[in-house]
Amino acid sequence: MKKVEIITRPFKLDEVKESLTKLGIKGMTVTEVKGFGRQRGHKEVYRGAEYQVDFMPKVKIEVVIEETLLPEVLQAVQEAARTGKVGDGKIFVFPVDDVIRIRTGESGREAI
Amino acid sequence: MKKVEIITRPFKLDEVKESLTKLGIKGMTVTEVKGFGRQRGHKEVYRGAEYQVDFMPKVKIEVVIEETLLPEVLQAVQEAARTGKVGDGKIFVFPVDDVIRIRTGESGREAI
Amino acid sequence: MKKVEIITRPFKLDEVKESLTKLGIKGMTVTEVKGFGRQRGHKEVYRGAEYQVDFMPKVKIEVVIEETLLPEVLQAVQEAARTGKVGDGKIFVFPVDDVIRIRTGESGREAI
Amino acid sequence: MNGADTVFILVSAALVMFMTPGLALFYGGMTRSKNVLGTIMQSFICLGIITLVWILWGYSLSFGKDIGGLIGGLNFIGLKGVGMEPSPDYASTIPHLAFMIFQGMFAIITPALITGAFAERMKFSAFLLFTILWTTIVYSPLCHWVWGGGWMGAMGALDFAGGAVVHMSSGSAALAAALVIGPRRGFGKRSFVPHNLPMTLTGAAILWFGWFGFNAGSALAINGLAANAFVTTHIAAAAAAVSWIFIEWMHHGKPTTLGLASGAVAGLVAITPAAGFVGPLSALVIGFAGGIICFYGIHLKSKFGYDDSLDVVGIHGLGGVWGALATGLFASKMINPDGANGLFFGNPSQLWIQFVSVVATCVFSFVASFVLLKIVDSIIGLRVNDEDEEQGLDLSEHSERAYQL
Amino acid sequence: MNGADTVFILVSAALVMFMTPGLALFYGGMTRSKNVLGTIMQSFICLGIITLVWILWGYSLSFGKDIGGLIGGLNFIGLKGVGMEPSPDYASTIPHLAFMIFQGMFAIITPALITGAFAERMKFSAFLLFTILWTTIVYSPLCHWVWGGGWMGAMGALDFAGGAVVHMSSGSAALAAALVIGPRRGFGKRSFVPHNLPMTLTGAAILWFGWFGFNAGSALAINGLAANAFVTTHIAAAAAAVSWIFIEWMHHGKPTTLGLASGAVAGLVAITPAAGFVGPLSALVIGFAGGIICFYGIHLKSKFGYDDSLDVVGIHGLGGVWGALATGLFASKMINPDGANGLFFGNPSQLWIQFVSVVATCVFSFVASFVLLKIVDSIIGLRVNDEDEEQGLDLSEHSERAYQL
Amino acid sequence: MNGADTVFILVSAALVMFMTPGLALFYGGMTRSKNVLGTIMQSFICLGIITLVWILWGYSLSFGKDIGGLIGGLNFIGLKGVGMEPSPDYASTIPHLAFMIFQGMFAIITPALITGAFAERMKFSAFLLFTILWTTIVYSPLCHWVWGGGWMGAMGALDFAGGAVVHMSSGSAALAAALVIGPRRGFGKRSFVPHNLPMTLTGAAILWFGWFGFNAGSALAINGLAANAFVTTHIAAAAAAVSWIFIEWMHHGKPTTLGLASGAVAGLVAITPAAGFVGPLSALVIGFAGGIICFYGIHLKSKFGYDDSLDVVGIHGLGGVWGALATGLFASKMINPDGANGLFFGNPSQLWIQFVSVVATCVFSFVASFVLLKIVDSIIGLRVNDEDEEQGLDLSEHSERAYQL
Ligand SMILES: Nc1ncnc2c1ncn2[C@@H]1O[C@H](COP(=O)(O)OP(=O)(O)O)[C@@H](O)[C@H]1O
Ligand SMILES: Nc1ncnc2c1ncn2[C@@H]1O[C@H](COP(=O)(O)OP(=O)(O)O)[C@@H](O)[C@H]1O
Ligand SMILES: Nc1ncnc2c1ncn2[C@@H]1O[C@H](COP(=O)(O)OP(=O)(O)O)[C@@H](O)[C@H]1O
Repeated sequence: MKKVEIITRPFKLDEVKESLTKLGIKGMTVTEVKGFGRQRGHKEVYRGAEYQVDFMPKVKIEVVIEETLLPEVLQAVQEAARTGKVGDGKIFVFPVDDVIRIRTGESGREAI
Repeated sequence: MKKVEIITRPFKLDEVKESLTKLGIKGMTVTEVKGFGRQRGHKEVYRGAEYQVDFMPKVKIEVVIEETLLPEVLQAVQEAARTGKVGDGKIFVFPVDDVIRIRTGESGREAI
Repeated sequence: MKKVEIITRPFKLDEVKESLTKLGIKGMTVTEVKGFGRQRGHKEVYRGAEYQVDFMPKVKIEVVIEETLLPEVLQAVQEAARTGKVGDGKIFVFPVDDVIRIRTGESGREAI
Repeated sequence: MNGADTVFILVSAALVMFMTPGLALFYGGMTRSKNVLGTIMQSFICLGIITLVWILWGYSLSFGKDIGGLIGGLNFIGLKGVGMEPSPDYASTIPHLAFMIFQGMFAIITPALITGAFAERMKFSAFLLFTILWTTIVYSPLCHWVWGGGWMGAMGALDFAGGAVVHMSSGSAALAAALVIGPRRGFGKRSFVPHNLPMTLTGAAILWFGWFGFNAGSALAINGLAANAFVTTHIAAAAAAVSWIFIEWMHHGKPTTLGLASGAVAGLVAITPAAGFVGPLSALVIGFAGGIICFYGIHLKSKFGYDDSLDVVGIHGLGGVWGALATGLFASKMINPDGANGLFFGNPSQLWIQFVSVVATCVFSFVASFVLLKIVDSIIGLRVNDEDEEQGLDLSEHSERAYQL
Repeated sequence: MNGADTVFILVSAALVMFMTPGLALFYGGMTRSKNVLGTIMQSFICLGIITLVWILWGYSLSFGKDIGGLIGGLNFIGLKGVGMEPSPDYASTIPHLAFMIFQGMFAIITPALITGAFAERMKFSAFLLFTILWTTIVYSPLCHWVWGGGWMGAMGALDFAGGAVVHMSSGSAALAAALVIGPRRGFGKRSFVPHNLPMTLTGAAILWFGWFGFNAGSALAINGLAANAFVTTHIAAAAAAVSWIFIEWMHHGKPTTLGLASGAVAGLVAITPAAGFVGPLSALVIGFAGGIICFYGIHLKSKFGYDDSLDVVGIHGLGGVWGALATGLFASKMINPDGANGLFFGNPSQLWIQFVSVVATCVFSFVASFVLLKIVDSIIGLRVNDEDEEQGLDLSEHSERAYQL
Repeated sequence: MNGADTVFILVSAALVMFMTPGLALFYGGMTRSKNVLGTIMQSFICLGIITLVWILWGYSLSFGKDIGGLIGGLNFIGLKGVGMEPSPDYASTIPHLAFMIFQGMFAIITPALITGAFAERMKFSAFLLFTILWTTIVYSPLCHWVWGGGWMGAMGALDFAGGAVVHMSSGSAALAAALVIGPRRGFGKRSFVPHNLPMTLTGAAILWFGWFGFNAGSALAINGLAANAFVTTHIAAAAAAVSWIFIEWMHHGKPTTLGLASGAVAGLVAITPAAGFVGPLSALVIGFAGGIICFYGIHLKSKFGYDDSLDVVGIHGLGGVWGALATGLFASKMINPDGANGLFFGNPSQLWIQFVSVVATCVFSFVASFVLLKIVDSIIGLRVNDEDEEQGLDLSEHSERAYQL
């Protein structure tokens, strides 16, 4: 099992979710995060004081999947999230040791 | 060392925290997240426009522990978080390479 | 590749960011979290009812790096984030299987 | 018709109107964020539904031709005969319509006050039904007793701006409601902390501002008495705000902003029946004591175990009782020759009269509210189900979320 | 000069002034959080820029010496001759300055109302230019036609407090704006949900509160008529709030707080032209129907596919039309001898007059606004670019973020 | 006693009362979210504590029998002799109590204005002590000098509604406070950005609304002058809001909503001393210049390195100075025969008088405040410790959190 962590633009959330759902993925977890990267930030001005803000609002989508699904998922997410402009974000893949569904106590694949 | 990541209902946070504390765990980190899963979401209506919202508020509790504690932790968390209804959430277990306590510079087990 | 996850005091965010930037790191992702640890919390009082709050506001900084950079990063982050008082936080290191840059589709090292 | 009096009452009516959304914010800020809209709704809808009740039958039951000192007749039903000319019976220098709408604003805010007791768990439909019934069966008679020519006014009970009619009545109903509906899920176990204190403070500010219309406007004409009521209102609010935060400073080590707001409201409640009968220094004492009494008053709920979520009993109930009795202590004919002297001005019998009015008001409102709630419960059920309560009223009762920041 | 009348108008002017920031909150709460400041800005700046337009030339164009029933002359330019003495022509019991500023508050809020139609996408610079032009070329003439001695008033059209001048004019301009500027990115695909409903409800409360000044103040003197207008205003708001939530309860299974607020505003709009011509029970009907009409009105945009973001057409446009026609139905000389009887009081011709005024107002405002928008678009462009829209107006147009909680 | 005058002053007093919570929101929105309650508290508690100070001794020191032109006597202590009858000396057409409470609202808001200078770091206890002392030792004498029969009024200095008494005094005290208490931790290094601009804008709206009571009410009777003051107030606010955003548009590329709000307040400050002495077009100039002067004024702090957190010096200090001098330029007996002509109306000596009043006020308030702050510092310490400052005043001083969304 793998955890795929997608960091991308907030307004792409729905499209990424759709594309994952189409692959039969039934669960994911989303966090609002702030990203620092190549994408330049913006200026803010308050009473004449200028502030450069480097952090951009991003969403992090975490989804744990069976390893076999990985290529498809990576493919689908990239298609859904890509705009081609700087700031599209990253996909990270992490190893997972185990998964448990709290409700039933199932673990491993069945729990995903 | 392992990282246990618990995604569950917000109002279960205190109980999970208690159950972990009882096992002697001294630290954890909590994030508010939105979860998409088998649990159905809800409808919202604004000026006659209906929106289906699939994301449910959840908390993510991250706790890094020694591997030996793992079975107990999994057991305790399930007991604390389970309601038996869809939406109870998941427990993910991840491998951890290293831990450092910033204050002291200790690393590995002692740093947990 | 490794993921370094730094949990520390919110007002240290800028310093940690600077120290990472100095090492040539071009991206990171930040989440506001609540931490439970050795650091004691605070009391809140509402209409005579006292509540003990154990969770402290923290930030989580996630940064995926090449393994070779690891020692430097750990060093730099500790220097930037340390105050020496309880509550400075932790650094966790996790294995990473893969990284993809959504914009270009690059993967592995080049994608970081 | 007197122009200045009419401006005064219309502006006062507008101010009192503004108090109801002020209350919505005051209460809304104290709930958890999943219930803020449900809570605001319960106050705000009173501006809608009670307005209709009031013009259709409530005003008539309150101020119609007296029937046995108990209730008004149906002669003003649908505002029949309530026009631009002054009424001969009430506020004879302003259009009857102005008097009617000023009184209507009181009828609106009173049931809204009760909502604090059952916040975060009551069905909206049950709330609506209860509120309509309550205004008809509890508020209108009480209002008639005191201001409409009924027995309580005839007995000589002093209630300048609604200590009995508004505050004791809602406080007693709140107690009944807290008992009948039962505590919130997790009461005593989980923590219920205010989700937005700046909202609560904004609400308190609007209440304070509007209360000038409430109390000074109750002079029903612009004159020295109105100025006096304005001043006593302000002083009592100030004194209670100060006494509340000092006493909590003593008890908990810190003064709080919620304490400040709560104290101010407690002082405003306490001075309400007295505002036009007592002088500024008496107001200082009434307010100061009001803050302390209500501070301890809100702890009753933990003693007795009922869940009066936003402390309506402790603040409006106890504050109202204290105000009514204080009027019996501090009232002075030097301030208001049409009033009476209180105990401290040589007339102990006034205190007794006030005491009778307190008991009558509280018992009547408590019992009637209790019965009404039981009836509504048996018809449509008072309470949302557990899952809906957990999810919060905003989503479960109104399909909305308050914030999407 | 009459003191009571003057207090009344100054206080009313203050109340109407307060409505514009109230509107800013009402609208601001409904946008997404990245556009709240931009939205508030567009209302709030009208207090700045339109005040200047008004005193420099707007007041003169509206109330200066009549030129052919179409526009006022330049005799009051820069407030020349507008002083502390009453004007012989308007509101002869109060200082001319008081009349001027009361009217100015109407001129301020009217273009602010339009902003709801193009919320979340219009350039601030283009907005400023459009608003200055609009006040000069649409508002001032219209105001003159109705209240400044122009043809519409002369024809006998009844508009007590601005059904045509304020609501139909802004509603029609809103439709033009929605069409010219086009829908927001993602309209019909992404969800646009209000980011802060307590803010919207606070705004609605301030609007309701301020509307007492708007409508009752339009009596321009304190008298029975003012009291009547006060009462009808309150009743219509209440009735529409109730009818809106009941109808949405039927359609969507739940009553909403946004529905409550929307209904209240719809009722206030509907009663505006009628407030001083109809009695309380007529107001009840006007308000009740107003809530229902506007509820369905806001669905037009999904039918016709224009993006009137915050429903200015549905609420101010349709509500204004209904109010104007309703005045032709329910007006009664028993309420206002200087007015006229409507259809239901035996005078069908009044309905025709009202109908003519509706058509004239809507066509004039729509066409003129359309042309002005096209002109402004060709000069500086109406719309921010895609990236700025995605980022939100707060950052892209004002370099600010609303919340850093 | 005149009814219309009395309504006017009571309503104005209510409006001025509402300004203090308005200020709390205006300031509160500009702080970081961990300090919003502490900031609101410091304004709001003035409604409590200064009310008590005012009725117990402040009013007497301000308006009691004159002692050498410097201070009022103790004859009104505890409001002795302040009753429902008009005072022969002040505002002789309204109840003395009404005059007293109207003035009291000014005494309340003035120390609240100062709190912007030391926001986010002052101990609540020290603040309380300082504020009580300041009202007694700075405000009351100053108020006496100008309005209570003291030397400044006798000299002929014009201050219609408190340019010296309220704004210069608080602005100078703010400078003293910023210097004595020192900058916030991280000043100049970390970014201090407003946590809730809609809150700040709401506060600004309430301030603007309330300022009508502040300035027009200062006519102390309802008449042409009150209407004039109302109008000049509105115009100056509008002009300054516009000039501020245009100048920042020039400098920073964008107009901001915080600029709009700041400009409006700057204009209101600038017109305060002049409102009843100048005409509408002069108000336009005063406001317009006021916006520009204060825009540059707030940059002084970065030049000189003091941390006047919310720009009290830049806005109230400088704005007040400009307003006082502008009164010496634009005052005209054609507007107010009881006033004087300014330089532009042929009387250069008035400008000199105004200049003297500016210097006297600023020096007195600065020096006295400085000394008081040093005394308070030595008794209980002005500042919270570093850890508490880092944690925020809400938790460390009040055991509360503002938001739990
Ligand atoms: N090394 C990294 N570790 C963690 N997060 C990263 C890293 N690099 C980029 N990110 C995240 O990805 C987001 C997008 O990266 P950015 O460099 O701006 O654009 P792009 O992905 O198109 O190259 C960043 O805002 C940040 O949240
Ligand atoms: N594959 C997954 N990856 C990441 N998070 C998941 C995954 N499946 C479920 N979750 C998280 O767990 C929560 C609960 O899952 P759900 O399917 O609704 O109920 P249950 O866990 O009872 O089967 C979801 O809201 C989501 O946050
Ligand atoms: N075992 C753990 N797992 C996850 N997070 C932890 C763990 N221990 C500590 N933390 C995080 O680190 C923060 C600081 O820890 P704490 O014990 O308070 O101080 P210190 O790191 O100085 O010993 C906590 O608030 C928590 O967020």
